[in-house]
Parts: sequence; C-alpha cells; structure tokens
Amino acid sequence: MARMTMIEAIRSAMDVMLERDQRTVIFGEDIGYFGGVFRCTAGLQKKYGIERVFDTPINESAIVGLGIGMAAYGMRPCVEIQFADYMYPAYDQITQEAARIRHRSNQDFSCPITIRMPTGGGIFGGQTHSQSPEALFTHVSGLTVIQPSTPYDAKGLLIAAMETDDPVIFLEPKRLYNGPFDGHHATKSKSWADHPAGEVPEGYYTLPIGKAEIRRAGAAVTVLAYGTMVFVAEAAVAETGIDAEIIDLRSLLPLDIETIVASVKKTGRCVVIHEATKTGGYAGELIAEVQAACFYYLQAPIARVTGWDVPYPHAQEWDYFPGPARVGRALIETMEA
Amino acid sequence: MARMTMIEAIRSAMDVMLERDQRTVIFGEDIGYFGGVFRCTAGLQKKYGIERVFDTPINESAIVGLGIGMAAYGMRPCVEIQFADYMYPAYDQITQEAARIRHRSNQDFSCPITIRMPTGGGIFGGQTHSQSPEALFTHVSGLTVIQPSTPYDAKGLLIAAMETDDPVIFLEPKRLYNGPFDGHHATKSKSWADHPAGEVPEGYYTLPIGKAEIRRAGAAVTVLAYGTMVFVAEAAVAETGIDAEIIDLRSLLPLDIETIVASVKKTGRCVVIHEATKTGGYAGELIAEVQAACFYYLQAPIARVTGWDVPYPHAQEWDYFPGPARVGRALIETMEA
Amino acid sequence: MKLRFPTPHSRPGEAPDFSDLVIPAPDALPVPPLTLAAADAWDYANGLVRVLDDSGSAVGSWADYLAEDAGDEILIRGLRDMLTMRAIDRRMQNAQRQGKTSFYMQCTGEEAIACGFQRMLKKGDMNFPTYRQQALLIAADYPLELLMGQIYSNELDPMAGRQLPVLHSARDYGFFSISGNLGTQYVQAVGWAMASALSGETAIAAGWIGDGATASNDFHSALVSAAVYRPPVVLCIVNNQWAISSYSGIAGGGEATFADRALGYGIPALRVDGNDYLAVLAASKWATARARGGHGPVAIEWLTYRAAAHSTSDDPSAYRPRDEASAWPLGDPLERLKTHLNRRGIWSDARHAQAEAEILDHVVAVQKEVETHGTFVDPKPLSPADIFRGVYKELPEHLRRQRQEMGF
Amino acid sequence: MKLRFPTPHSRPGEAPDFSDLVIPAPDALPVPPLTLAAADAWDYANGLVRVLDDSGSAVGSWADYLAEDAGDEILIRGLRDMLTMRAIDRRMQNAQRQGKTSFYMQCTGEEAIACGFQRMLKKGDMNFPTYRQQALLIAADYPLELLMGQIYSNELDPMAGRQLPVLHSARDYGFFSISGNLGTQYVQAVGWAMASALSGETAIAAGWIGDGATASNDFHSALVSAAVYRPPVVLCIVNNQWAISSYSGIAGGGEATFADRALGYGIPALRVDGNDYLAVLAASKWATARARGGHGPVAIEWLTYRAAAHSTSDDPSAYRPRDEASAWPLGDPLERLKTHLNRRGIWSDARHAQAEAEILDHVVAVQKEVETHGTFVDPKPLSPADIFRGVYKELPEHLRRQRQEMGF
Ligand SMILES: Cc1ncc(C[n+]2csc(CCOP(=O)(O)OP(=O)(O)O)c2C)c(N)n1
Ligand SMILES: Cc1ncc(C[n+]2csc(CCOP(=O)(O)OP(=O)(O)O)c2C)c(N)n1
Ligand SMILES: [Mg+2]
Ligand SMILES: [Mg+2]
Repeated sequence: MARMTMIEAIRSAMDVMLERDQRTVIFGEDIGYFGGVFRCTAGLQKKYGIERVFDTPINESAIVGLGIGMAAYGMRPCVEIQFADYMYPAYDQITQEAARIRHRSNQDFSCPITIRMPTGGGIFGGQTHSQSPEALFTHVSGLTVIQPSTPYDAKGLLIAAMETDDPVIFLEPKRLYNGPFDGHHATKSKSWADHPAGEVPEGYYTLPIGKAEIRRAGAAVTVLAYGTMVFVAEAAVAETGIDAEIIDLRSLLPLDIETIVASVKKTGRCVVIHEATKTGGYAGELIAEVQAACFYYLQAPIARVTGWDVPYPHAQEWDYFPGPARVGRALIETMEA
Repeated sequence: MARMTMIEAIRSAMDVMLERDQRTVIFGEDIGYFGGVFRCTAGLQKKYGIERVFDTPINESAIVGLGIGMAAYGMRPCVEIQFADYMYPAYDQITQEAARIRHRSNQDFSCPITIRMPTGGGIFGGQTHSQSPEALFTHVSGLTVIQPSTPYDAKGLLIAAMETDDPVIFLEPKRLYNGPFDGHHATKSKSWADHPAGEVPEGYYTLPIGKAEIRRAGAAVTVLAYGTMVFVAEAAVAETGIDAEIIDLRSLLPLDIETIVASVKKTGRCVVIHEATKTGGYAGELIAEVQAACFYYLQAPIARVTGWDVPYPHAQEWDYFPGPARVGRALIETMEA
Repeated sequence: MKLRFPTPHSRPGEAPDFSDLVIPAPDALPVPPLTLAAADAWDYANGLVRVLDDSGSAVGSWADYLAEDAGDEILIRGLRDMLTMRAIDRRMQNAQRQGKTSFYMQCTGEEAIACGFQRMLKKGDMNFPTYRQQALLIAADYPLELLMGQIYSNELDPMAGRQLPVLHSARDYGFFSISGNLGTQYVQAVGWAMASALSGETAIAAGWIGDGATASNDFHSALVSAAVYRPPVVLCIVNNQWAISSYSGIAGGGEATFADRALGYGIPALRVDGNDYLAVLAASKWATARARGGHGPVAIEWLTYRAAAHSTSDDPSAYRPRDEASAWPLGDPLERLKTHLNRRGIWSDARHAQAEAEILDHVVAVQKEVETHGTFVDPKPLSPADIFRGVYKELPEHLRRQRQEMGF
Repeated sequence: MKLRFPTPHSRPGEAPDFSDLVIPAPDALPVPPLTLAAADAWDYANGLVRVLDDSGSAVGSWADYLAEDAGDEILIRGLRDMLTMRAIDRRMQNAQRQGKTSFYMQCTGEEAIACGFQRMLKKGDMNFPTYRQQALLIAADYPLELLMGQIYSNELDPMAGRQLPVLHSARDYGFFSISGNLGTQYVQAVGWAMASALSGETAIAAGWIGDGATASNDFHSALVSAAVYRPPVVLCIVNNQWAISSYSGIAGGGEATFADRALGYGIPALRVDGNDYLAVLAASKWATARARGGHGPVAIEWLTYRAAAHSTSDDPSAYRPRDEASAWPLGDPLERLKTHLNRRGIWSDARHAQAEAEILDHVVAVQKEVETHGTFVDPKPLSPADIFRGVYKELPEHLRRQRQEMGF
C-alpha cells in the first residue's frame, strides 16, 4: 500500500496497465513528454516509450476517432480529453461511433476504449474548465460512465475500465485530484494524506463497475451523490446532524439501482445532488427510477440540489456551486416535508 | 386558411419570414436548388434568390458556426440539419457557442439562430435517420427547444422561433410530416387533409413558446407527450378507454410546468412518453419536476414509456417504437397501481 | 463585396457540360518514386493518372508499371466483378421498388474503383468504406448470400437487421462496419493503420470518403493525424461529382482539386481516372506499396461519376440533366474495360454477353434463395429481444429488465 | 512500418536549435496582385514576407507598398502600443502571482501581429480572436480600465465576472466574445464576413487561430466555407511554435507550412515575419485590401514565438530550453521596431526609456484605480443573482424560480 493523491492513483492505474497489457496505449494533448496539464501521465512516456504514450494534435475528434480505429484493431487505447469541456468536438465519435460499433456490426467489431476527462468546477476555471457533462453520456446506450471520488476507487475503477471490452467514459472530479473537497472553499484545502481512501495498493487491483458504495450509513434520508458532491454531502450531514445515508454512485451507467432502492425503502426520503446544471441533469433520471421503485415508501418528494441553469460562471463560482449550505437546506426541508 | 401538411406549414413559415424580415437567411445541405431532402424549402431559392436560400457543404459545424457569425452580425439565420442524427458534429457550436454567447459576453453579442432538424423514427431509417436527441438540448442552458406535433403548431411556432432573439432548436417529427401517425404502422397512413390542425393560416401568425396544449381533457391520468407520441397517446387512450388528459408539451425548454402540474394535481396519475431511449431521456426531467410539485397528489408512481436503451434498429423498428400497445399497458398499470 | 455561390454548369433541361474537365493523355504523368513528397506532387494532384487511351489501349508508364498485375486473368476477373456488382445493383434497386427491402444505394459508374483497389489489398488489410463501396466486398469474394441478406435485413443478415441496407460489416473481408454518419470513419482508418504499425504488423488501412463528405470535419482530423504520425494508410476520395443534389463545387471542389487538399497537409496525392480499371489497379498498386513500404500516408482522388440516383429515396432528374451520366467524359468503366479486353483479343462481345447472362443468372439464383429467408413484404422476423444483444458485450441488468418488460 | 512521432529539436537542458528555419531576404517576395490565386501562391505560403532587414532598415517591395502607411507617427504609435501591451502583461502576470486575479495569459513576443493588424482595420470590421490577441484591444484604444476590470473580474468588468480573465468581448472595438473552446470562432468569422457581404456592407472579418488549434476541426469548417462562398475574411494563423507543451510539429507543422493548408482549399496565403511590425503592417494592408476589394478570403501565417509561459498555470521550463525565446531567429518585435525607429532618426534609446517609464506609470495608475473596484484577494462581489441575467434575453420562469431559490 502507498499514499496517493487521486492524480497519482490514476497514473498508477495506467502504469499498471501499460506494464501488464502490451495492447495498452495512452495519448492525448500534452500528455507525453510533459505528462499532462494535471500531471496524470507524468513519467509514463519516459518509462514506456513514445510509441505507447504520446502527444496528439489539438483535435478531440481525432483523439477519439484514432482510438476507435486502434480499439477496432485490437489495441486498448486509454485517451485523455484535457478538460471535459473540450469533449464536444469528439461527441460525434463517442456517441455515434464508439458507443455503437459493437451493436451495429452485430459484434463483428468492438471498441474497447477508455476516455478520461477531468470534470467539475471549483478551480475558478470559468465555463470552459468546469463543466460536468455526465448527463450527455448517460443518455447514450452502449457507453459505461464512471466517476470516482477517492484515489482508491479511481485506481481500481480505471483499471476495470481499461479492461472493459466496450467504451468507458471516465470522469475525474478535478477538484478532488489533490484532496477531498467539501465545498468549504474559504477554509484550508485538505489533502489525501490523511484520508483512508488515500491508501492505495501499488499493484494491480480492480473494483467492480456498476456498484455504488455507501459512504455513510444512516436512517433518516438517502443522499445520492458522486464525485466532489460526496464530500459536500458529508459536510452537509455533519453540519445539519441529520442521520443521512450517503451513497456514492461511482458508476452512473450502469447504475446500482439495488443499493439505491434498498436505502430509500429504508429511509423513505431521498435527496439527489450534482454539480451539473439542473434541467436535464442526471438527477432527473435518478429521481424517475427511485420514485418508480419506492413510491409506496416515500414520505417526502425527492429533492435535487444542483448547479443552477446557467453557464458555469467564473467570479461567481461559489454562488453557482451547490455547496454544503444548499445541500443542508434540502436535507432539512426533506426531513420536514 | 389553407390545408397544409407539416412540410408545407414549415415551408410557409420560412416563406413568410423571408418576405417579412430581410435579415432572414436560410441554408443547409441540399436545401437550395433542390429544396431539401424532405422538400421543406422547395421553391424558396427560386422565390428569394440564392443569396437568401442556399446550399452548404456537408459540414454541420460550419452550418451552425456560419449561422452564429451571421446572427452575431445581426442577421436571422434559420438553418437545416438534414437529420437530427447529423447534428453531432455541430454539437460543440450549438452548446458551447450559440447557447452561451449572450451570457458570456454579458449581452455584448447575441445569437438569434433557429436550427431545424427532422427527428424521430418510424421511416425505417435505421440508427442514423431516426434519433430523438431532445434530451441533449434540454440540458443546455441558453437554448430553447421546441417540437410541434401539427402543421398549425409547426408554422406558428417556427415563426415564433425565428423571431426569438436567442438560439432555438426546432425539432420536426418527421413521421408527422405528411400526416398524423399513431403508431399503427401496419394500417393505412393518414394524411393532414382531414385533421383540424391541418388547417393553417396562409400569412403571418405566431404561437407562444413555452405553452403546452391539452390535446384531450380527461380526469383519470395525465399523459405528457410531444411530437409523434401525442398521436400514439391518443390511440392508446382510445383503445384502452381510459379517460386520460393528454398534454402536448410543444415547448420542452422552457417547459409549461403550470399546465402540467395543474393536470396532475387533478388526475393524481401521470405517464410520460417519448421515443428517445429511456435512460437519461427527457422523461426523467419531467418526472423529477412532477413528483416534486405534485407529491401529495400522486396516487401511483409516474410511469414512463420510451424507446429501449439500444441504438434505433432498422428491421426491428416497431419492436423499438413505443407504440399504442405499450402506452396502453402503462396507462392500465398506472390506473391499477 | 459579393459572395460567390457555386452553381453547376447545367441543370435539368439544359445540356450537360463538362467542358472544363481537362483530360490529359495517359502518358502525361510518369510513375513517381514511392517516396514522393507532397511538395513534388502538384502535378499528380492536378493531372490524371490514366492507362487506357481513347481507343482502349493500355499505354504509358503506368501501364508498364502494372506489368503482370494487369494480366489477362486479373482483368477478366475485374470485368466479372464489375458485371456482378452492376447486376446486383439492378436487382436490389428493383427489389426496393417492389417493397422487398426498405432502401438501397447503387454504385453504378464507380465499380472500377473499389473492384480495382481491392486487388491490391492483402488479407488483414482493412477498408473503412462509405455506403458506396460495396464493390470492395464483391471483389473480395464476400458471399452474395450475406451481402443480399444484409440488404433484405433477413435471417441471413450478418448484422441481424440492426443496420440500414448497404451498411455492411465484414471484418474477415477487410471491410469495417459502415456508419451512416459521414466522415467519421476516415480518421478511424488512420487509427487502425497506426495500431497496425504500433503492433509491428504489416497490414495497411484504407479510408474512403465522398467528394461531398470531404467537407466534413473528420476529413481534417484524419489528414492532420496522418500527416503527423505517417501511418500506412491510403486515403481515398471518391469524387463522383455529386453529393445528393449538390455538385462538387459546393464542397469546394471548384477552387482546387480534392487531391490538392492533401498536399496542404504535406501528404502527397494522386488524381486518378476512376473509370479506367487499369489506372485504378496502377494507382492502387503504387499507393499500397508506398504504405507497405513505410513511406507514410497517401491520398487518392478517384475521378468518377455517380451515374445512378443517390439512393432509392432520390430522384436526380430534379437537379441535374437526365443525360449527364452519358455525357461524362471518362465514360463507363465496364465499357472501357470490355473494349480494352476485346482489343487485347482475350474477350469479345459474344463472350461478354454470355458472361453477363451467366452472372445475372447466378445473381438471380442467389437472390431467390436469399428471399426465402425473408423480405420486407414477406418477413421472417428475428426475435425482437435480439436488439438488446451486443449493446454491450454482456447484457447489463437494466437492459435485462427492459427485455423482460418487452416480454422476453 | 514505423510511425513517426514528431519531437522538437531541443528539450530542457539542450541548446535551442532553430537551424531549419529558413529566413529569406526582405526583398525575396514581390507584392502580389490583390487577385492572387492559390495556385500562384506557393512562394508566398512558403517564403516569408519581410520588411526590416537584419540591420533594421525597411527594404524591398513591401516597404514601398506600405508607403505612407508606415509614416513616423504610425510607427511610433505601434511601438507605444507594444510597450503598453508588454507593460500590462507584466503587471497582470504579477497581479496573478499576488493572488489578485485567478489567471492570466501573456502575449509577449507576439505583440507586433495584433498591434499592426489592427492598424489596417476600419470601424465596423470584426476580429474573432483567441485569448492571445489582447493587443488588438490595446491598438484599438480600448479603455484600460475595462481591459483590467475584466482580468480582475471586478465591478468594472464588462462581462460581469462571467468569463475567465483575458476572454474579453468588445463589440464596439471590433472584438468578438472569446470562447475558451479552441477553433470554434474561426468559422464564425467566416459567417460574420458572409453576413456583411449579404447585407451589402463593406465591413470585413478576421479570424484568429493558433498553430496548435489549426488541428481543431473548425479550422477545416472555416476554410471549406471560405473557399466556397469567398467572403471578405482574413484568416490569421499565429504560429508561435508552441501549443502549451506541444511544438508546432504535433499540429502537423513539420510537413508543410500552415499557410500551405490554405492553398489546399484554393485559398491564397502569405507567410509573414510576425515579429517585424512593418511586415505585419504591409501584409495586413494587402490582405484587408484584398478582402475589401471583393477578391475573397486570404490566409496569413504569422511566424512568431510565444516567449512567455502558455498561461499562469504553465511552466515552460518543463518542456523547452529556458533560453529558447532569446534564440528565436526573428528576434523581439519591440526591439526590432525600436532599432528601426532609431535608425530612421525619429527615436532614441533615451526617448524609448522615457516612453517605457511613462507607459508603465500610466498602466500602474490605471491598475491601482481598477484594483479599488475589487480583486480576488479583496473582492467586491457582484450580486450572485446576476448570473441568471442574459442566459436568455428575458429571464424565463424556471430561472426566475431558481433565482428565488438562491434567495433573490
Ligand atoms: C454527418 C452527415 N451529414 C449529412 C448526411 C446526409 N447525407 C448522406 S449521403 C450525403 C451526400 C454525400 O455525398 P458524397 O460524400 O459525395 O458521397 P456520394 O453519395 O456521392 O457517394 C449526405 C449529405 C450524413 N449521412 N451524415
Ligand atoms: C477544444 C479545446 N481543446 C483543448 C483546449 C486546451 N488548450 C487551451 S490553449 C491550448 C493550446 C493552444 O495552442 P495554440 O493554438 O498554438 O495557441 P497559443 O496558446 O500558442 O497561442 C490548449 C490545448 C481548448 N481550450 N479547447
Ligand atoms: Mg459524391
Ligand atoms: Mg501556438
């Protein structure tokens, strides 16, 4: 075991797979010699050579399109989109090609590609370095969509993603790269050094895709969260003193509906939170499923706390961000409903 | 008043606006001399000249990108994406540019562009001529998203869209172009000739964006639908004999939540239907809003009937399509719940 | 300041006019070295690689370069492939008119390109075709039962009804699953070629795109990537003059040749008479040899004409003169090869008529058999539940539940 | 079959090496006619438009062409613009280091391009810039209060804090709202130019893109569109050798010049010494005259060097030699213009030092005043509810409800 930040855990996952599977190849903008703008691939080109870890032109459609061709050939590309906000030029390749090739060819071809991208805000990045586009992927049949919230999960899930025989979107909550972040932006940043999930095996291990994790057991209300919002939820629970059960979804597609339903049937209440904008966000899907499965158990309407329906602002970042205060308020309202 | 198909109504809307507003310009693939693969622009180039109605290269990003530049200049482009399935290369321009320019520039610039695209299946078009990508637009702040279900609505809403000072996505249910279609694909096609909403004023008129229409008043259950599914809902209601209230949303963003909530509070039950795939579809958003606003009125879980979570198949089109039988079953289950 | 809106020379009711198409003599362009650099390729991107002269003789350096690769057997096979393709096109077009299938797209007039190119490929090479390269399959001896089964979406369809007719997939025949979205596969071809090189293998890839679709963004992503990494890929541009109702000028073809585009990226390019089967063989031989030799990517603009409608949903008489195809200066590839073979003394009109009849018989026989497995008017439906198979390698729980809800 | 992975000549710890950069003499390329066709532009796309020779004298046909457009006043103004830009860059970079703003991007070494180009624009013309053309605003006399207010995201920010620092928008100064997404604005510039022509107006547009971002797909969509419709647009490519850590070879720059790309579309292109203020004036004069004259689009590759870090988040010493900027063969645009003016006898080192000091004083004074309106360490926050304004022209009901939920 070793102490790792989420960046180190992600790097370690790629390191393990480059070593273990010769078909693995890593590429993206600035990820080669330089090691990536977030340093996730630092040292890998030096260790494995330029044929396995290399820079690409600034063309996200090419990054994914080349990866699709390589995956169809039989390689295992794991590519980086520098920010999730820059995945849009690749959206055609991701949704109409990668996600479909197995089905449309009736398994004549397949597309085992992992597409990593830093997501979420909290770094004063403005509208083009802060987006959370998960709902644009969860609507696409054929994709698997993952978002880890700890170094331990990030490594185990990234290796599992790279071993998946179909395309996986791997969303990395960049505000968690260096430490758990609970939304209290004005207080000192925490690091992974003291967090139990900063303890990460050095070698190969995987975590099952499609399994949520109960981060805090509780009886009063179920909170569904993923990525940064898991820690925001923890803070809100601590501050309100409400005995909530916090579920970290980890895998958005497929969804661990069993764990969710069991919890909501127990608590009778549910709050869904995400950083993405509200309308059409993934919370809608979660609420639709939960109300269908738990209708007769629900004692209050299911609440959602999300980013507002505006482009992610730069200076007003913390007005946009659904922090512990807003989540806490929703918890209280849901308890009082 | 005149009898019009939906194609004629759409063409008439553009005709009226080309005549009325010199800033109007129409372009897209094959829409000029030829008049569009669905004939929506037939005759317009001849009438208004090639400077106002013209063909573009096969590049959807260019179609929207050029339109954005023109709109920023002060023109009023109304562009056609040949099939909604081909909007993906333009998704970056639509969501990151058109939708954002007003906000990010603090109103220094704006982007009054209308983006028309035929949507939905039922024409044996396979996965690249059948998609319903509305949920990929409703998640985008800054867009307005419309889908009419009749010639009368199509014309009034398209003119309203073209007069809107912000970008509008105008989704045309292609299975309704030539007549109302209720999902009974094996029976003879109906035409707009006998339908009341095939009666359309020849000149200028608008319908308000953001207003739903109650297509059938009823007391037992509220059905939320749009586009082709409105007629499928009518068929299912006729066949089951359930006294449903059918609401045609018409505008998906903004949503006429008042009309919806009033109806569900009255009926206590709700079924949401769309042709798009289920997970992450727009039904999730509708359900989230309805359960939040009507929790204490609901007597049954809100059901959704949608396309399955698979790429739109070619030969098995009618197995995918959420037809009257599936909708009817959901109505019965919701009544019995 | 006036904008320019490109318009074709002639529209319905007007006389076809190809007077601005310059057709150089077959010996105008010598065979360049495989290491040809883009900076030296201007003549190749603006001239025309040809072998057959107007009388149907094979002449010039490209003819010499072909040598034994244009032997009698190869050429007769080429002719038979093209005849087969054309017979299938006719039969399938009619089957669609009879409602037996939902849709069809012919490649009439363009058969030489895919038929000839395929001859220079090896087992393991991979095409990333568009919907108009079905002749690649014919020339690869793809079973006609599977080809037609796909078009009828019936029990024999290797894609189990999932895809629109003509969107084939045949890995073992070097034919990548076709997408309905234009352009996307072009950069995938580059990726595939990179993978081959990175894996230390010798297989090459070919990307295919139409004149119209060169305007699509992934044309650019493919060319930039190919220029940067120099993988073994042949980037084919089939300039058949039309993109549905838009002539090539709407794709920018009036300003420079499509081959010129590649030069701008530093990728050498040839412009080739795509209706001359021998020119196709010669250019394909050169381009594939270049790729296999590790000299990097190359682009080929195949000059041809889309003689048929865009698809069964299209009526070209609405936007171009009815007789434009017959006025096309490069003629019909079948006729031209036949003339050459006749001239060469290894073929005759009589043998041709006989071959045509045999091939038609064969095609009709296969078609009849294939139709017993289901047509659109007389379907033998697959299990509806089958649509859930292969969305993912393993059926996930939520799709299992949906399948159950469907009743399976 | 080996792939090629482009790598720069030198990495940290190695000596800078620009030996493969060929720098022709200033008089090597005559001024072409405004109607220059792409087919005749190869020399212009591969040579280098220059005016200042190594000694700092203005020579050659481009110098003559400039004539009164390079008068004393204009050049002194250019120098002052560049000095102002550089002073602001330094001050803002430091402000970021002090935590007063979240982010900054310098344009050091590239000032001549935007400062010179702006001189040839008229009221009503529109730039579609990237984040490194802030000098367009300086040269357009954009109020420094607004410029800095935007960078501090404070009360003076015309964008009300919505956008990352340096993503300005200034319609009245011919400066389109900058997107953080690379490439997208290039085709918008073409659309804007089309609108101008369609409206019967005389305004032209300029698109701006970096060497790295030429790889993005909208570079292609812009060039195809411009080739087809021939609108009055100048397509500027700022080749500053680097795209964050990737050198220009990763964008395909090793295979052909970026100007060559345009030729492939049939759009003529010039390659210009971007560190030579007079060459910038001359090429800009020619290109804008061409566009205004209705001769269609033109591309310009501006050759320069990104002397500073990519942004305040970047440390270039991790990927290139520390002294690479000083080894750049085209020198520093400020120094070169100063030398020319000194030589011309209208400037001196003393005057220069004085101007520099004056400008710095002015910039510092404005900065101090601007900082009283809020910095990141001492913010004067705008109303949080303001973020709902302008998502749409009118606030829709659902946003009104969300604003209410926010507490406003
Ligand atoms: C992204 C995208 N946009 C539009 C279409 C619709 N479409 C199908 S074929 C076609 C014309 C293509 O012309 P070309 O590339 O010249 O090929 P050809 O049909 O001539 O073989 C168009 C516009 C599509 N399939 N994909
Ligand atoms: C679509 C997109 N992909 C990636 C990025 C991240 N990014 C920002 S600047 C940059 C480098 C751009 O280099 P270049 O175009 O040469 O401009 P320069 O910074 O040199 O002025 C990158 C990769 C982005 N902003 N947008
Ligand atoms: Mg074509
Ligand atoms: Mg650069």
